[in-house]
Amino acid sequence: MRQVIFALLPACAVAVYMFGLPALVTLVLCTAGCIGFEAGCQKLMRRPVAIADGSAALTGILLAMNLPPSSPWWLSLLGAFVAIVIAKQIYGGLGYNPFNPALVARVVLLISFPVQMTTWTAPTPIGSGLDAVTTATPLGRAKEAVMLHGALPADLPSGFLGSFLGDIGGCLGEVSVFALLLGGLFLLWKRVISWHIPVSFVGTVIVLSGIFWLVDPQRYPDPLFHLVTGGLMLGAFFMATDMVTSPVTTKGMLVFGVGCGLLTVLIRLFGGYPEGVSFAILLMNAATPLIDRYLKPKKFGLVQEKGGAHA
Amino acid sequence: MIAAVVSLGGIGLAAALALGAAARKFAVEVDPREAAILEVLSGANCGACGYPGCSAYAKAVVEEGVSPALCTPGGQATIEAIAGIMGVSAEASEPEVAVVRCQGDNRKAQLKYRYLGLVDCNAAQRVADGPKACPGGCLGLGSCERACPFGAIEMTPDGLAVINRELCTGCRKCVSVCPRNVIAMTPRSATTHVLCNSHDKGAVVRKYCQVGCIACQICKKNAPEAYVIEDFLARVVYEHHDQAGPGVEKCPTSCIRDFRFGYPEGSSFGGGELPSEKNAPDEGTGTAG
Amino acid sequence: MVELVLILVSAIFVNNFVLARFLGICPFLGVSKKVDTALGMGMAVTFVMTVAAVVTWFIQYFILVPFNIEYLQTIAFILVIASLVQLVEMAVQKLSPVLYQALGIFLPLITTNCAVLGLAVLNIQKSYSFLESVVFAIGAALGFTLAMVLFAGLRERIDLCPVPRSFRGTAIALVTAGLLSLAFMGFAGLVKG
Amino acid sequence: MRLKTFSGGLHPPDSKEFSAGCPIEDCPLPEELVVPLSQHIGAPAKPVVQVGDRVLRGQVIGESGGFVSVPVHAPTSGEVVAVEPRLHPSGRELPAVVIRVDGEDSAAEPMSALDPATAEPDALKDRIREAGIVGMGGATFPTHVKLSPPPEKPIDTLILNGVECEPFLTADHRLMLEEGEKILDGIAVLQRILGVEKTYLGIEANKPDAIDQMSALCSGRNIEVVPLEVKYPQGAEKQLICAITGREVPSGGLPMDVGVVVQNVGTCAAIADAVLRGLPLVERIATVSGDAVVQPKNLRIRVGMSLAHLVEICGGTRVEPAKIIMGGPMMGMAQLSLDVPATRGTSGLLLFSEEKVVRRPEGPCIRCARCVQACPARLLPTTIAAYTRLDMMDEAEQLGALDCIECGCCSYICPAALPLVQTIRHAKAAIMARRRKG
Repeated sequence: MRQVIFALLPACAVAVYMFGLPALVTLVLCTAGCIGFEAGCQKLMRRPVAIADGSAALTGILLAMNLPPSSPWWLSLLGAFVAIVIAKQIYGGLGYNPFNPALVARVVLLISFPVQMTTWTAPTPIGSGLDAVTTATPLGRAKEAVMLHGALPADLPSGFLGSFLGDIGGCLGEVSVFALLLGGLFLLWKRVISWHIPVSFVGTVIVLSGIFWLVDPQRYPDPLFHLVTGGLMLGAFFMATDMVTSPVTTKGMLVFGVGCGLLTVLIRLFGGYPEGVSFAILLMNAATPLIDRYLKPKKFGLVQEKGGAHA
Repeated sequence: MIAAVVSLGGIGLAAALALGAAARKFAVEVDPREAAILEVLSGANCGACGYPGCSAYAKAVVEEGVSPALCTPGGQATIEAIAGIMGVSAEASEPEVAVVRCQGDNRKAQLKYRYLGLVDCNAAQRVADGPKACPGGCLGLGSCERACPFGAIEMTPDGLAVINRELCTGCRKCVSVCPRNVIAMTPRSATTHVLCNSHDKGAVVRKYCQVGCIACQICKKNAPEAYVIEDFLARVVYEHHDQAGPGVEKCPTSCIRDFRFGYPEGSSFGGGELPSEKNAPDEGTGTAG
Repeated sequence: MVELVLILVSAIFVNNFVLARFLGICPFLGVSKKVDTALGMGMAVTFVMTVAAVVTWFIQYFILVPFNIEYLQTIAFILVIASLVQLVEMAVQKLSPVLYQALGIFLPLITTNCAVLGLAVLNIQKSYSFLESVVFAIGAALGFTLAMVLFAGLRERIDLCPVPRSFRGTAIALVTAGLLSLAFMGFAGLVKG
Repeated sequence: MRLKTFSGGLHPPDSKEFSAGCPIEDCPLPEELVVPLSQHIGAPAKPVVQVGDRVLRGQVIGESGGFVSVPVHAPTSGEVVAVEPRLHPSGRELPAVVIRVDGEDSAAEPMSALDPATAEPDALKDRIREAGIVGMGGATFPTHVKLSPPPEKPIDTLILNGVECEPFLTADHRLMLEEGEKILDGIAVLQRILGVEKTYLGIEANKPDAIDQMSALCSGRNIEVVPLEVKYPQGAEKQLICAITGREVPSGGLPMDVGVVVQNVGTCAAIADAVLRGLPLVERIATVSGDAVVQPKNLRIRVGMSLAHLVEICGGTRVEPAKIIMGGPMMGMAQLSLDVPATRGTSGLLLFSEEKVVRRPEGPCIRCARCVQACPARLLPTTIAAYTRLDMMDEAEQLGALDCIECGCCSYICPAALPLVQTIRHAKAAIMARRRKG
């Protein structure tokens, strides 16, 4: 848990640098809210208070990562309530929640408060002297343009490096792919997460979006655009890999990742929402028990090896 | 109007014909008595009868002529009802209640070792015959509590199972789940029991338990009809349980207890009289320590 | 052809009968404790839905419309569906007594299942052709089965959770159903229809 | 070259350096021996001596109680002072013969020596049974039973288990270094009995000296020494077969189902003694180690020596031992006290101080799947345990609880310190009990 929080720090730092005080407030509110609700629930249920395990804090940070930087205070707290109380504690607490708490909170907020959840501020790095202005995310603009005109807008950010390092509008955790990747690699290196889910997730997105792009580049953005925009990196490395809500077997993890990638691209390209990562992960969370059920490892002794010619 | 009547009637007729044909093709024989018996059974599916669930028992009664008296939780009323449905006479049976024959919780009885592992008596018993030094004592890990379909068993904070005599239906689930055979079925009318299950000699028992039966014969001397001592353990002769009183007071280790005067200490059923018991004596209604 | 595929996909995912239209909640909550029974129920419903769509389509266009008695639609449809369900019940009881036991009271309840009736009525409302009706029925049934099985998997997992006492049973099932429905919101707008 | 191995498993620190360099020492005789009559899986032996009898080393004191049973012999000469239940390594009080040692160690007339090249296989098997030989890796399954496969299951491969994958233990390692010839003699007997085409000797790669030694000895003898990857539980029978031959013993089956018999190298040495020299099994090599022991050693011990005596020979304890384990740390049995006799299956005695015994508080399972990855039987330990905890044995059985080999990888690796293998062991026992009930 601690290591995951640690891996998220660079992304947090970039977000605070880009969006300034509001981002910091959102981060703090979400984290404190989650920890507070967790402690309150455990007190109420007369179970040992286990906020020291860091899981509530992690949920809080992930939730903040999924909110726009200018979120009003009540949005953050409501999100924290949904994440901890509804998505986690009433299932019995850590280890038992079937859905990723932070994502449940994000989706609940997105559906309930679409305006607040899609009011983005353009990044204004601290010290740049710029005023905060509202802007749209690249994914949002792409979706809108395709809906209205049937083609991508001409001025879609093509500067890969910029969006890679973090100067596009969006949620806290959608800003800097680079910082997230850094954290993700750290987790892989420390073996906190295994490669199966991130690789199959991102891989599927690249392949599928690549196919669509080749078919009609006017209408469908290129794979690189998919990679560096939206919450793909955050989702692939930090949300989909949540062990509680993903399958336990390697085969299952691969299926899970592929499913996430597939749904992400479908929702991004054809769905009503511009961003599909959170829905994709939630849907695969729902499928996790079935994946575990049908993709169990073959028990030792159930495979007849070539050498065993003895009937 | 006519069209409506005719067309709907036609649809109905066609459906009825199809259903009639199907009923003949897919006919399944069900004895109506089976359903009737299922109706009078409690539906707890406790398995006291030895069959997997009430419906299996109902089937066995009808098809195999199994005794109608196997549903102990239902009591006499159920037995008579089943017997009525089957048209046989019901033999009377004295209702039973389960008793945990041990008072040696973790404060009063010694442990051989510290058990770390699955919280389950059967699992603990497999590790060097259980952590309790006494070979017959309650392990206190609550397997019976979880097995009881009626919520009649609670574990005291010091790890002792105590049975609520009012909730207990005599289904014997706890008896079959207990690895040490600590729980015994006793006639409901008998309230005096020897709460010890150790067949060790008195000196050995004293070493590991403060409230174990040491086979000192004092109860038998005071109420010769009501007690027997077998294999270093006293036992109440339930035919003469009404004479067991003197033994309770004289027992030097307080391992004989009359449940009218309270439950083993630490249980929340403790204290007070059981309303179902008649003729409770006037004296001594406090919680016995 | 594309039209048919869209109808199918839409019925399975986008306008899932259970999770988006909130039809057929009764068996959804009642028979979803185990994946196997959920699957069995899904199959039974698939069969009933498909046959019901065919029969009601014929009744609508060959009896109700020609005789100008569309106002009898509901009664006529319920009549047909009820008989169909009876038929399925008898068949299941004979062919798979285990499934019959597991489905219990919920099997006859398909009779008054709003999912089946809803399907028949929607078919007429959307003035689907015969083929479209059948495809829509299959899609709706598959969507129903999908929702049932997903939900049953989740419930099997929740069985292992130390859910607070006051939330055990139906309460936690309803919360889970809500969250599942929330996830299915992601499909919104995927296919217009 | 990539070393052969199986899938799953893990790498606990092998901790063999404490005793790997210590040559085998003969353990002096104590004043009293407590010889349990149940030192093997199967029916216990029946005592044939009475209090007051004088016995000689190698004399039968307990007769075998059935086919899956072996006789028990007096480990030294002395007087029988009691035949009564005594504390057994299993934690129960089981019948044992107590012998007051006279110190002369005079031997009974040995059985006639047999020539493995000419003797009938059945005569060799009878000798192995009479000598009381059991699997000495720790399982203590009577060896003659393992060597008597039904005719419809032909055996084409013999595997010698010199893996010793349990941390701390070095008894088999020392045996291979010091008494390799004896092992070869035993192999010859086994080859004669089974008539196998192929013989392998599996050794973990962390014992390069033993691999060299045995390779040199085995050259030109139709025995292939196979170095194996250092991974626990490499020495588990089914995993070893899989690593060496690629065959998987079917679920619920035995090695003979894939035409293989596995024998421990210690058993092999005991067979050589029994057949070539007519000596019954009364002694074995055991490692005494752990941080609470002053001087870890490899001892040649007699059956029935109390664990306290072994510890004394190793210089006693540095600190009060907090945990006493007979066998290896992964699969061995924790002991109630040191007043327990060593048996034929005592491959080691480990004493750990309080600070070495890690007792972490149990946490919730967060489905990290480490147990799933580590499980050599490819099961889902945490799911089986979750069902077991709720007494849902049907589900546990469906998930293959009975295929668990109880290696303990899951409990070892679990970051939440859940007693997984303990729980699954309970599930296995409960499922078996229910099956017996019908």
